[in-house]
Amino acid sequence: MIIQNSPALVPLLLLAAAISIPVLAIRKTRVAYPVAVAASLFSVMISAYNMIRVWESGPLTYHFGGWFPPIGIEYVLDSLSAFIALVVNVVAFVVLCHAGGLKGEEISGKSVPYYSLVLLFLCGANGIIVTGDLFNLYVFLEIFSLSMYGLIGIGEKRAPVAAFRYLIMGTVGASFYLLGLGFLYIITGSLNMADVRNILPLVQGNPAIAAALSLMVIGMGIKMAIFPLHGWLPDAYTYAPSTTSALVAPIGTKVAAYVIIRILFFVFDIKFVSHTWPITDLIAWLAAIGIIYGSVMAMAQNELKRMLAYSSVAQIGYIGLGIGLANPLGYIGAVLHILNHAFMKGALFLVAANIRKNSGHSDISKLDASYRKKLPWSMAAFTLAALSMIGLPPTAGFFSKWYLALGAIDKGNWVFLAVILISSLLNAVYFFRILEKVYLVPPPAQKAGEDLPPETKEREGSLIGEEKYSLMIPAVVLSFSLLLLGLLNANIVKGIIQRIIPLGM
Amino acid sequence: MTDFFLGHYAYWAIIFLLILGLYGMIFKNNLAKKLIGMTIFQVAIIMFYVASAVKWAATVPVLDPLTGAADAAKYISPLQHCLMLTAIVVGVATSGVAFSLVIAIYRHYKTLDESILMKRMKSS
Amino acid sequence: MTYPEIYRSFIPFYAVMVSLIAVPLIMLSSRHANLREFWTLAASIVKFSLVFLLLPGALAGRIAGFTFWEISPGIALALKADQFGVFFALIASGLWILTSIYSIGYVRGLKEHKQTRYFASFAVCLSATIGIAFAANLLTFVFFYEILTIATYPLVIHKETKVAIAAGRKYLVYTLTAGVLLIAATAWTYRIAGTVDFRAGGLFGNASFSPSAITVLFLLFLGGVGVKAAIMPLHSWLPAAMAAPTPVSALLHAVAVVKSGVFGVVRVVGFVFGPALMRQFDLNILLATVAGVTIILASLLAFRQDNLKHRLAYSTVGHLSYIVLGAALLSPASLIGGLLHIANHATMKITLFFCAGAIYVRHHKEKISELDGIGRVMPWTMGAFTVGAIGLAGIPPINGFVSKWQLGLGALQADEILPLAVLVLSGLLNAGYFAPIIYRAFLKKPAVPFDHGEASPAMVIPIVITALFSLLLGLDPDLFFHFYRLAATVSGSILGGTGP
Amino acid sequence: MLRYKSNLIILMVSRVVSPFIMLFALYVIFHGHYSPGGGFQGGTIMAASLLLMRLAAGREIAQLQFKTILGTPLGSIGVLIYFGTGFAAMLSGGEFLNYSFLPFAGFTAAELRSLGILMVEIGVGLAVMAILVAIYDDLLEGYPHD
Amino acid sequence: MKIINGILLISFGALLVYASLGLPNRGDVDAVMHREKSPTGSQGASSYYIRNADKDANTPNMVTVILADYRGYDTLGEETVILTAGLICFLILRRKKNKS
Repeated sequence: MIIQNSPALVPLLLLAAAISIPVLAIRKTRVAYPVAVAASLFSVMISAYNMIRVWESGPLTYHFGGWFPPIGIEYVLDSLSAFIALVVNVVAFVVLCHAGGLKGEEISGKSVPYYSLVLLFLCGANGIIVTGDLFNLYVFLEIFSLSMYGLIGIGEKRAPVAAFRYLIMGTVGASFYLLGLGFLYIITGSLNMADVRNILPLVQGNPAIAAALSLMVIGMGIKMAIFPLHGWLPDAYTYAPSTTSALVAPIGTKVAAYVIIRILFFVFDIKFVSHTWPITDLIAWLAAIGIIYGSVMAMAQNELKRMLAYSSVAQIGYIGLGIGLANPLGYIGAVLHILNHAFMKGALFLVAANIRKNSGHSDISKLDASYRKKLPWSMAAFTLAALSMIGLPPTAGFFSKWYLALGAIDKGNWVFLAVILISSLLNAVYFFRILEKVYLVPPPAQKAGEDLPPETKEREGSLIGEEKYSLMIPAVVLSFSLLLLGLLNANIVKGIIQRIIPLGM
Repeated sequence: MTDFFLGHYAYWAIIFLLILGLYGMIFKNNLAKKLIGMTIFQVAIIMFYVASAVKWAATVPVLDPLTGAADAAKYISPLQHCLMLTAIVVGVATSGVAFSLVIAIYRHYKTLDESILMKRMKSS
Repeated sequence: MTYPEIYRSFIPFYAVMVSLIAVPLIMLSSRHANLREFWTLAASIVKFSLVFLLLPGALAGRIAGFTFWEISPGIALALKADQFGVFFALIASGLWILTSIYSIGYVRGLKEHKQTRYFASFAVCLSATIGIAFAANLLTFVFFYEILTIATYPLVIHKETKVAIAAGRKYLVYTLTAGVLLIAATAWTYRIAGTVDFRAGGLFGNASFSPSAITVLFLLFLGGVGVKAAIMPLHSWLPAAMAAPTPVSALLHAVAVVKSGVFGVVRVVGFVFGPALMRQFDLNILLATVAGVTIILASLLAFRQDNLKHRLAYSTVGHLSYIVLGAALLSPASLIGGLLHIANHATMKITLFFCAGAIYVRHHKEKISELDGIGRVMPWTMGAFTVGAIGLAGIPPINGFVSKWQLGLGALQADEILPLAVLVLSGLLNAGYFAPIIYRAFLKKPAVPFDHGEASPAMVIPIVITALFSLLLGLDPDLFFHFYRLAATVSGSILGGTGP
Repeated sequence: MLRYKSNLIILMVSRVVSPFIMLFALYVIFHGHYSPGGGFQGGTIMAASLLLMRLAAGREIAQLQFKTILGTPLGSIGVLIYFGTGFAAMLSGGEFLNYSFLPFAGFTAAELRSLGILMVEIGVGLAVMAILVAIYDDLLEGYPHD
Repeated sequence: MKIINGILLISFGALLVYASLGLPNRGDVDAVMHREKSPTGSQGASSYYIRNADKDANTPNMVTVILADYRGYDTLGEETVILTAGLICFLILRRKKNKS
């Protein structure tokens, strides 16, 4: 009977868990983590169930309070939103499992609000993904972003500054969205996505509509960190606690990307956004610049998490490029890359977390073969994820690039094709730089030949190795599932993504 | 023309506020001033919504037994007000978080001026 | 033209998988050297016999095909053991057996480190090579091509010295770039032709393009496969990769990597573009010019090398372009010659590298100038070396002569004189840069008498066998494996005729 | 910043005024159905009365009135009330937040909805009050006056 | 940098002014958002609220009804927002008594 409400259950479940943690934890604070993991596990199950329901019986809708749109708030589960929700929940669950192994060192005994915020973060993400109401999207966007600021701000000494910068930019983004929504509402008189989509063609040619579109897209672009608006991202990812960055990097920006897809292709219609007010071209070009910029910056970094952050900028560029191509193949590439990048970045950041946990730093110049000896599995995971980032078959990363390349060719734009290909070479450069160190550079002691210098000795000692399965397994699971995603991608594309190619593409 | 002006001058005033807030956020060096700019920005948006809810010769959206609910034109549109209640609380929450972050920054670096802050972050 | 019937069979799949399955076994048994090398040998022998099973069918025109599943809408990951594939797979897997026996002797002789990683990557390389041989469409080809790239990297940097790492970087830069170009070309082909399945005589059917577009596409393909085929100016990774252990160089040069490159070239020329298109847009002339220039330049450069392996490397660069030239001439005999040269060059060059390795293991000599009189202490080795050398120079009765003869014939069939001149000239050059080695080895007196004799039997036996192969194949190219018939069928199917 | 110094007048006045503010806050909450007002407005006013005592009497005394520790749990309880109302409707067969399904006998659907609105407003008021006070306390954490 | 920001600021203002030209006059009763029916004939939300709030929830204050009933889920959401804010302040600012 409750299961009838399954479209709404995931956000509600996460919300309930989040708000019950502080109450449960009055007595003992240890309950926070198990509750969080359990809630996340259930959310995975439910979203999988939703996915199956959508698969069998088309899109589902859910009307809160029994009020039908446009009166009330509506949840819409089509195969796109169900799919993205499933991805987000799965990644989040794996990362949370990993968080147990870290023993909350970086959050200094504040596990109660921390895990509560993590659940709120997920709740916001799920709410954004499944909602069919533009203002409800804004509300959950705020839950999502606020908890993200908090999760980042608790990190090391510099973290509050990064979080503050993110907060300023993020608030501007959300406010832009709200402003655009205001224009949209004044013009169409409705907040429901489907309703707005139907009304818009009848009120064409109104300058306010173009402005509303631009404002919403710019706002979401800030959240998505598409090229010129990415300023907040590197610091935020670098200084945040390991769990946070492993959680925010795969999920945070992807949700915003999903929202942009929704707005561009499912609220406004493709003709408007690509011809009448060609904002998709703008997105595509910016994304193309961002890909190159992010890759080049990533090469210049000497800190693992920071490097991954910049490579995120580049990878988000792929998604933006796929969106900007505005043709079916590009769209497939974008959605597929949301999935693949979530898994890749998740795995990479988890490995970075393991390195930090083991040696207290994640400084690329200090990496050497001793890490491979101590963390063989993590490094295997890192290698596989790196190959996938470079885009070598049969890993998943190859296929998102494959579809993007096809899309670029369809559009007849050789610059984009060149960008996609060059960037994968740049990825190769900065990932093999690390792989060489980890696999080939002997530790300083062995290099010198005489006995260990003291600091090396203590570092060797501090490398606790991988007796902790909770640290090793999640990374391995994520990265090895990349092979599976790669080999089975055709099923995903045909079974899920192609079912809901936006109209008019 | 005058109709148009009378029907839009409020929007233009609000746009001015928006630009003011954004200016504060972009150009001010002091984090607290940035926050002030942010608040101005959000309030301007709230005013934008509420301003759009007006109907001439209409009353507040509380049912008046004498007027009755038959004619929608008698009451100004309640939806924007409801939305803005939400937006206000969101704004409060955001500024609360922002101030907590500012305080955390101040605890670490003993300054709120961005240029000095950058120096101290580099040095540390 | 008539398409040969395709029957579904798991054998190609097994042939690819065998060595992949061997990898975990090798890794698990890393503690016990013997067990580990047993796995390697077993895998190589099984693989070879599986490929051999496919030979009769291929000769009879019955082609084994195996389709995994759709990997991208409209494109399946598929294997197809057509004649050309079987031809290449036979060479690769057959020589793998010898190479692995040899490398066992080699790594033990030098007490190499990380032998497990070595044998494991070796096995992966071979799977990828067989996959390339049997790939039924471009995407599958790209798959195994990239896997081969990555799997070869650990072998190139095996010594983990500065030089080796630098060489590894160079190798990666070149090959990854190539892979990217190949992906682009594949995607573009898919958008133009709507299919990427290899088809003898070209897969474009009657799709229409502008000359500039197809030239660019061809250049993309050439960049993709040309790097591994070491066409100048894309060759310079190959001499650098000499930093690797000798069996690896042998594998790189004779068996897997570069041969995958030329194999790819022939695939592209014969099975993607097809002779008609090539001629229509003068692509064959382009290709032939590149090949001819490469042949001459490489032979000239070989003179300047004092390091034996480097001289061999440049001679490889030259001889690979023989095959490219054969493909470019697009006449029946030239195609046959080119294909045969894949096999012949493999046997000869692997002999030479084995010899170089044996000398290095036994006497730690790498420079040609140090080889005075070594023929007296290593008669078998240097004898085999002589066989390979005169073969490469194209002197009968070694098999190098056969392929070169066919190539010359093909040049005449295509009534082009220039290629013939190139062939003759390069033959002379080959003789020129191999003669001094043999002369030093046998006729000169050693400055200091050598303190060791012949290398270990695990190394000498393969050397002798390969040399013998070169000889026998020279006497009768159709011996054992019907290379000639296979090649004839392939060229027939490409050119649409029945072949000579 | 100037250190806190006990000031009798301020203390007396605020002690007198604070309960009335609280009362007004309750009025605003419960009269939200019939006049401008409701959970947020009432909650903020209630928070104002508590903050007045904090300002006037200093934190450690005001702790007797409302403990800082209570802030987050009480806020969660407020949200839980809201959530529970919606969830009760869901359990008794309606959609989430469909108050007309609330399990109370003897009301018409409209009355049930009105009732549900009331419960919700109470939850909102509680949460807003608790959280605002908690935020205030946290912002003043570790300042010289306590 | 400052110049670029200034230009962005100006363009932002220009965009908004441009957009505002498309807005209906304030107070105009038959602006789309105030109509009974939207152009597609679907129910106009705001007018529906005005006319049915009291009927549906016998509560005269329409804003309250929308806030807590029609769009109650939003309200739940932003109550969660403020709870989040509280948690964040706790997370970032509050110090463990035993530590400092």
